[in-house]
Amino acid sequence: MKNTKGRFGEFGGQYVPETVMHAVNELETAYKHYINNEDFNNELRTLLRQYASRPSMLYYADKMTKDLGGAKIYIKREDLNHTGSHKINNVLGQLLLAKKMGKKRIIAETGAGQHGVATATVAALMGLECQVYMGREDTERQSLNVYRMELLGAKVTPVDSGTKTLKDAINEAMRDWSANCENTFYCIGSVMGPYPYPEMVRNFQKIISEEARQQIIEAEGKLPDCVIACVGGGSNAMGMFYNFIKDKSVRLIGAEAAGKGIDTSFHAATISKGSTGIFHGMKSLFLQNDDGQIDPVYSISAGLDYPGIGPEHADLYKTGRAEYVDITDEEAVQAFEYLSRTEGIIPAIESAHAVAAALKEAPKMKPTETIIICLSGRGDKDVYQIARYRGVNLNE
Amino acid sequence: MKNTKGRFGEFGGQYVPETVMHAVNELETAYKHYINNEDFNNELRTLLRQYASRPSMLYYADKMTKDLGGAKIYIKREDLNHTGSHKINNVLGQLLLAKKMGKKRIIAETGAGQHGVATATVAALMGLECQVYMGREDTERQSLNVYRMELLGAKVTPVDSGTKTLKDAINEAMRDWSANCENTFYCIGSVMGPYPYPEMVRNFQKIISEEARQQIIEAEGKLPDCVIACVGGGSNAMGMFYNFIKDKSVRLIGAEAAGKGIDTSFHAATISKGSTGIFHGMKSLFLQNDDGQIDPVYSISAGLDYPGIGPEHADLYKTGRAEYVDITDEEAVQAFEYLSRTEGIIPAIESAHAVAAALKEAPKMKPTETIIICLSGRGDKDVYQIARYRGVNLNE
Amino acid sequence: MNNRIEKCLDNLKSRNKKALITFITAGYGGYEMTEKAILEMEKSGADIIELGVPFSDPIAEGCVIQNSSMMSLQRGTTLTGIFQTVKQIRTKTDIPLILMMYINSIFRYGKEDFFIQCRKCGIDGIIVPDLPFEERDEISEQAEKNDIISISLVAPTSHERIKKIVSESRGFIYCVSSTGVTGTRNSFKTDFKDFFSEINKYSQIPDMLGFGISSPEQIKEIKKYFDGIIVGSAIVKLINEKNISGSLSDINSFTSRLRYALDN
Amino acid sequence: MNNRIEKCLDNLKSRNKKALITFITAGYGGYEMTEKAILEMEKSGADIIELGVPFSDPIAEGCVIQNSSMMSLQRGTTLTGIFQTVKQIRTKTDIPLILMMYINSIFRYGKEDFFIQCRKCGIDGIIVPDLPFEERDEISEQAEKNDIISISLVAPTSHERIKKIVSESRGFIYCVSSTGVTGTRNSFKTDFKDFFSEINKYSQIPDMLGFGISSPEQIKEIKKYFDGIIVGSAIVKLINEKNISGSLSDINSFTSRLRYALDN
Ligand SMILES: Cc1ncc(COP(=O)(O)O)c(C=O)c1O
Ligand SMILES: Cc1ncc(COP(=O)(O)O)c(C=O)c1O
Repeated sequence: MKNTKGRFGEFGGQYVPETVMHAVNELETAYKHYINNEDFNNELRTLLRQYASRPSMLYYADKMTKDLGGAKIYIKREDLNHTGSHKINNVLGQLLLAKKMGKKRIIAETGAGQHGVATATVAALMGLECQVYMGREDTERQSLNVYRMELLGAKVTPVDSGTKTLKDAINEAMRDWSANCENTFYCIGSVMGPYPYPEMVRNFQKIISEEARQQIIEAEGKLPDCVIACVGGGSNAMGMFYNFIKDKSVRLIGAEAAGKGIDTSFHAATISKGSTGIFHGMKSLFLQNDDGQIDPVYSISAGLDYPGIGPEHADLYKTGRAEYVDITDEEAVQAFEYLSRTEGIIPAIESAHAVAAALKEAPKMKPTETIIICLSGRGDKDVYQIARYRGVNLNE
Repeated sequence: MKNTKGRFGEFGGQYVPETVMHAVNELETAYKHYINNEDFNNELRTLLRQYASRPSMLYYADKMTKDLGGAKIYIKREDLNHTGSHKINNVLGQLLLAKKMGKKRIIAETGAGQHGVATATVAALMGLECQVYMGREDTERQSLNVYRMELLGAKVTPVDSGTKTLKDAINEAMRDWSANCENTFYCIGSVMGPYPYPEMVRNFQKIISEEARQQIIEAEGKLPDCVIACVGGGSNAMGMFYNFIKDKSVRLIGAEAAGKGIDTSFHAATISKGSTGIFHGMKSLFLQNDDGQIDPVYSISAGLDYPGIGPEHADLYKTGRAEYVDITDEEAVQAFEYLSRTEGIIPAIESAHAVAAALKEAPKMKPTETIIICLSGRGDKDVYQIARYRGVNLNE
Repeated sequence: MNNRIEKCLDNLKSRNKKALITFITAGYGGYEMTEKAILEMEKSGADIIELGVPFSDPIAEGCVIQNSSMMSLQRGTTLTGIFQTVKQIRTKTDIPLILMMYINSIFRYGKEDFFIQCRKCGIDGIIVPDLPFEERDEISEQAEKNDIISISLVAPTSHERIKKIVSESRGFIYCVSSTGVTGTRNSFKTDFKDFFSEINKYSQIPDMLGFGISSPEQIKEIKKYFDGIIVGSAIVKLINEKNISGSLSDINSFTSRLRYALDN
Repeated sequence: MNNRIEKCLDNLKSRNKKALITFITAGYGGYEMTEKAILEMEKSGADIIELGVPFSDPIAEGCVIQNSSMMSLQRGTTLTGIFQTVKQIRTKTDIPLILMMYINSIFRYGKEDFFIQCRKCGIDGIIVPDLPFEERDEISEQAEKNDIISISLVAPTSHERIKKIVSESRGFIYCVSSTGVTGTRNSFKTDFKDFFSEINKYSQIPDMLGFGISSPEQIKEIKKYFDGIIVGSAIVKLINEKNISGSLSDINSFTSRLRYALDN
C-alpha cells in the first residue's frame, strides 16, 4: 500500500467523510499558499508579539534546580501567554488563515477549555462567529473556562454523546463541520486530525522551540540535554520538540497521562497502551479494544483526556527519536503543588505532568546538564479541582 | 502645625502605634538605603524581567478604537504579568527589601486576592513564610484566589471583624505586625499606610508609566492625551500616572468604584464622597461618618472596596492635577463584557472600572488623540461573580 | 459479473425500476432482530440491505444512528457476531448485503482477514464513510481480491472531486443528499438537477440518493433524478428494542410505502 | 500644677504607693454602665480612669476591646454622648479621667473644639494609640492650651526612640508590656529590668505598665519595676451588657484584688 500525503512514516493521512473532503482540500490549498507567504507570516508574527505577548520567557528555576540537585532546570513559560496557554499560538495562525479564506464562522472542540478560550478570544478579536463543542463532563470540571468562552461571545455546546469528553467534542465538531463546511472553519486544537492539521498545528506551535532553542543557547551557551512536555493530542510537545529533532543529542520526553495507573482501566496513556488505528482523520496510535472500538479514557486533566495522539508523535515514538513516560494523577498533583510552593508558579494540571517527569529525570542528571520543561499553561483553571482532589484525601 | 515626613501636600504622615514605629523606621532606613542602590535595582530589574515577565505590552485596541470612533485607545497589559496583575511589581520590590533586611516572615492584607497571590508567590520564590489576612466576605467572593495562595504555601486567615473586607484585613495585618515586627515584614499592597509605604509602593509601581511613556512615544511619536486607571488604594493608578505628572498636557483620570451609585450608601467613591481623615497610618481622604467612624463601603470589585485612598492621590486631587470619576457596578460589568467581546481580553473587574471610564471619554476625543488604559489585572478571578451578577438579572 | 449488487442493479435497470436500499444497525435490538428485520425488508420491497456495523464514535452519523450504535455496542455486538449473523441470513436469502462501517473496525480486524471473512459470509459490498477516495488504497487491494465492492460516496461539496471518484466507482454511487450527517431532513437545499447531471457526466453506473430520506412524499418529488434511494435513520427509528414483532410490522409497512412511492 | 493626673500621681508618690489605672470602653453596656463602673472602680481602689472612645477600626486593640467598641457603637455611642457622660460623672467624682481614642475621632471632631470640650467636661488627659511621637504636633498645641496631657507610650520595640519620647513626656509614661495589641497575656517575654532602666535614664515621671495585665498574681512578681499599672481588657471582660449590678460587683471585687496586690 502506498502512503498518501500528510504522512509521518506510516502515520497521518486524511481519513474523513467525503462531505468534508472539499473543506480539507480547500484548507490544504490555503495552508500551502500562506504558510510560506511573507505577508501572512509578518501579520502572524505581529499578532503573536502584540496580542499573545510572545516571546514567552525561558525561566531558570533556581530553587527547583537546587532542591533536586541534578540538572539545571529551565521552564518555557507558555503560561504567560495571553489566555494562559500555548493554545493561542495555533489559534492565531488558524484564525488568520480562516480570515484570509473568507470564513465567517469558527468551530472548535475543547477539553480543558484552553483551546476553546483561545479560539473564542481570537474569534472576538477578529470579529468571527464562534461555536465551541465541549464534553459535558469537561464543562463541569472546567466551568470557569465555559464562562470565559461565553463572555468572549462564543457559544459553548455541551456534548452528551459517548464519554462526554474531548473525543466526543471532536466528533461533534466534525459533524458540525460536515454540515457547514462551506462557511465554517474548523480550528483543531492539537497536532491531530486529517492532513494538513497535524503539520499545520505543529508549524504554528514550533515557535516554542524556535524561541527556546535560541534562549537556552543565550543562557547556557549550548543545547539542552533534555526537553520535556506533556502530551494530550501533542501540540505543545510538538512545538517544544520540533526545532530540537535534528539536534540528536537532545532527549525529547513526552509525558502522558497515566491517570490512576496504566494497569487500571483509568488512564489516557496512548503510547504505553495504545495500538495503531485510524480515527479522527488520521492513522496513529489509539487506545482501543480488540474490536476497534475507541476506549473511554481517563485523566484528572481534561486536556490530556484523549485516547489518541498526533501522528508525528506516533512516528517519533516508533523511530525512537522521542521517549514517552507515564505520569499518574497523583504524581501530577504532587508536581502541581511542588512547583507552586517551590517557584511560585502554579502550572496547568496538564503541564504538571511534564513537571512530574522532570522531577524524575533531573536528579539522575549532572549539574552540568540542562532540562527545559514546557509549561504549557497556567493552573488557575485547575485550582478548585486540585483542592477537591486533596480534600477527598484529607477527609479519608 | 508643621508637616512631618512622607507628606504629599497636607496628606501622608506616619500615624501608627508606638509598637510598630521601630519597624516603620527600620523600613524607612532600609528603603532609603536600597531604593537608589544599583545592585538592588539590578536585582529587582532582573526579577521584574525574568519572573514577572516585564515589560508588559502596550496594546493598540484597534477594534475598540474603531467601535468608539474617538481617541485611539492603547491598553497597558499588566494583566499579562505573572500572577495576573500589577501587584507583582510592588511585591517583588518589597520582598527583595525584606530579604535584604533579614526578615523571615511576610504578612499581607488582600482584597481581591491579587496582592495576596502576588505576595504568596514571591514569598514561595524567596523561601519566606507568608501569612495573608483577607476579609471573610472577600474569601468567599474570591475563593479561587484563596486556594491559589494556599497552594503557594501561604496561610490565609479570614478576618471576621468589622465589615469583613479589605479595611479589616489591613487592621488585622497591622495587629499582627505590632506583635511580630521584629521578624516580620508587612508587605502593604497599595500606595497607602504610613510613610514610607505610599512613596515606596509608588516607586515600585512607577515602572508601569516608565514603560508606557516610552512605548507610546515609540508607537505614536508623542505623549498620550489621557491616561486612565482604576483606584482602590491607588497603586496601579500611581504607577500609571507617575511619569506623566510632569507632562502637564496629559490628563490623568482615576476611576473610583461607585457601586450601586454614589447617592446610595453602597459605594466606595472616596474622592467623590470622602473627607479628610487620619486612618491606617496616613492622613488622606476617607469615607467616614460625622463621628470619624470609618464607613462600611461597597463595590462589586473586592479590590476597590476600600474606604480610603493613598495620600498622593488625595494631593493630586486637591491640587487639580488628576481627575477622578465614578463608575458604578453596572458600568464596570458592561465594560468587562465589552472588552471581552471586542478585544478578546477579559479584564479584572477592578480594571473594568478604568475601561468604563475610557468608554465615556474616548468618544468625546479626536481621532488624533490617544488614551492609555491601565489594565491592572486579568479577569479569570471575576468570571463566576459576573456570571452570578448577570444570572440574577436574567432570572428577574 | 458475479457480485450480487451488480446483478441486482442490472436486473432492476432492465426492468426499468428504481432501487430501494434500506439500512439497519447490526445488533440493535439483538442479532435476532437484525436477521428478522432484513428478511422483513426484503419481503416488503427492499432490493439491497445496508447493515451498519456499530462504532463507538460514528462521526458521520446523526443522533438516531449514533444512538442505535451505542445501544447495540452495549448489548455486546461485535464484528465477529455480525459475521455469524450474516452467515445465518445467507442461508435464507440472496439479497445483496453491504456493510456500512468505519475504517478502524476493518483496520483493527485485519484487512486481509476482514475481506476473506466478508466473502465467506456472503457480504457483497462495504461503505466506509471515513475512507475518502484519496485513502482508498488502504483497502482496495484486499477488497478487490475478494470481490467485495467498496461503494464510493459523493457529496454536494465534492465539486471537482466528482469526476475522479465516479470514474473509478463500481456497484453504485452513494450520492449524499446534502451536507451534514445522516438523519432525517425536512427539505434539501441541494440542486439535484445540477448535482446528478455532474455525476452522470463521468459514469453510467447507478446513482443512489442517501442521507435524510424519510418519507414516501419526499421521494415522489425527486425520484426522477436518481436510480434508487438509501433509507437509514427513518427505518432505525422504527426499531423498538422491547418489541420485535411490533418493530417488524412497522418496518414492513414503511418499506412497502417506500416501494410504492418509488414504483408509482 | 493643676492637672488632676499629675496631682494624683504626686500624691501617690508621696505616700509611696503604686497607681492603679483601670480602663473601660465608654458606652459599652450603655452610658449608665460607664458612669456606674467608673464610680465603682474608684470606690474599690482605682486611682485613675482610662475611658476608651469606641472606634470602628481599633488597630491597637485585641478582640476584647474590639468587641466592646463594636457593641458600644452599635448602641449609638458618640463622642458627644461621651462628653455628656463625663460631665455627669464629674459632678460625682474628681478622679483623673483620661480618654483613650484614635486620632481620627479627634481630627474629625475638630482639634480645637475637641480639647476645649475636654477641658469643659473635666477630662485630664488623652492617650492616642495611633499618634506616635513624630506626629505629636497634630494635636500638641491644642492639648497644651487646654491643659490636657497627651500621654506618651513606649514599647519594648521603641529602643533608641525611648530617649526622645520620655524626655518630652508629661503625666506618666505608658509602658507597653510587650509587642502586640491590648488583651490579656499569659506571660511577658520582655526583660522589664532593662526596659524600665532604659526609660528611667531619661525621665523621672512615673512609669505605668499596660497591655495584658490580667491578674493580681502577675502584678506581685513584677511590680518592683514600675510605678503603676493599667488594666483594660481584663476589666472590660467583666462587663455583662445585660446585668449591670452583676458587672459592677465583679468589677469591684476584681479592682479590689488588683489594689491589694499592688499595695501588699
Ligand atoms: C495547558 C494545556 N497543556 C496541554 C494540553 C494538551 O494539549 P496538547 O498535547 O495538544 O498540547 C492542553 C489541552 O487542553 C492544555 O490546556
Ligand atoms: C487587578 C486589580 N486592580 C486594581 C486593584 C486596586 O488596587 P490599587 O488601586 O492599589 O491599584 C486591585 C486590588 O486588589 C486589583 O487586584
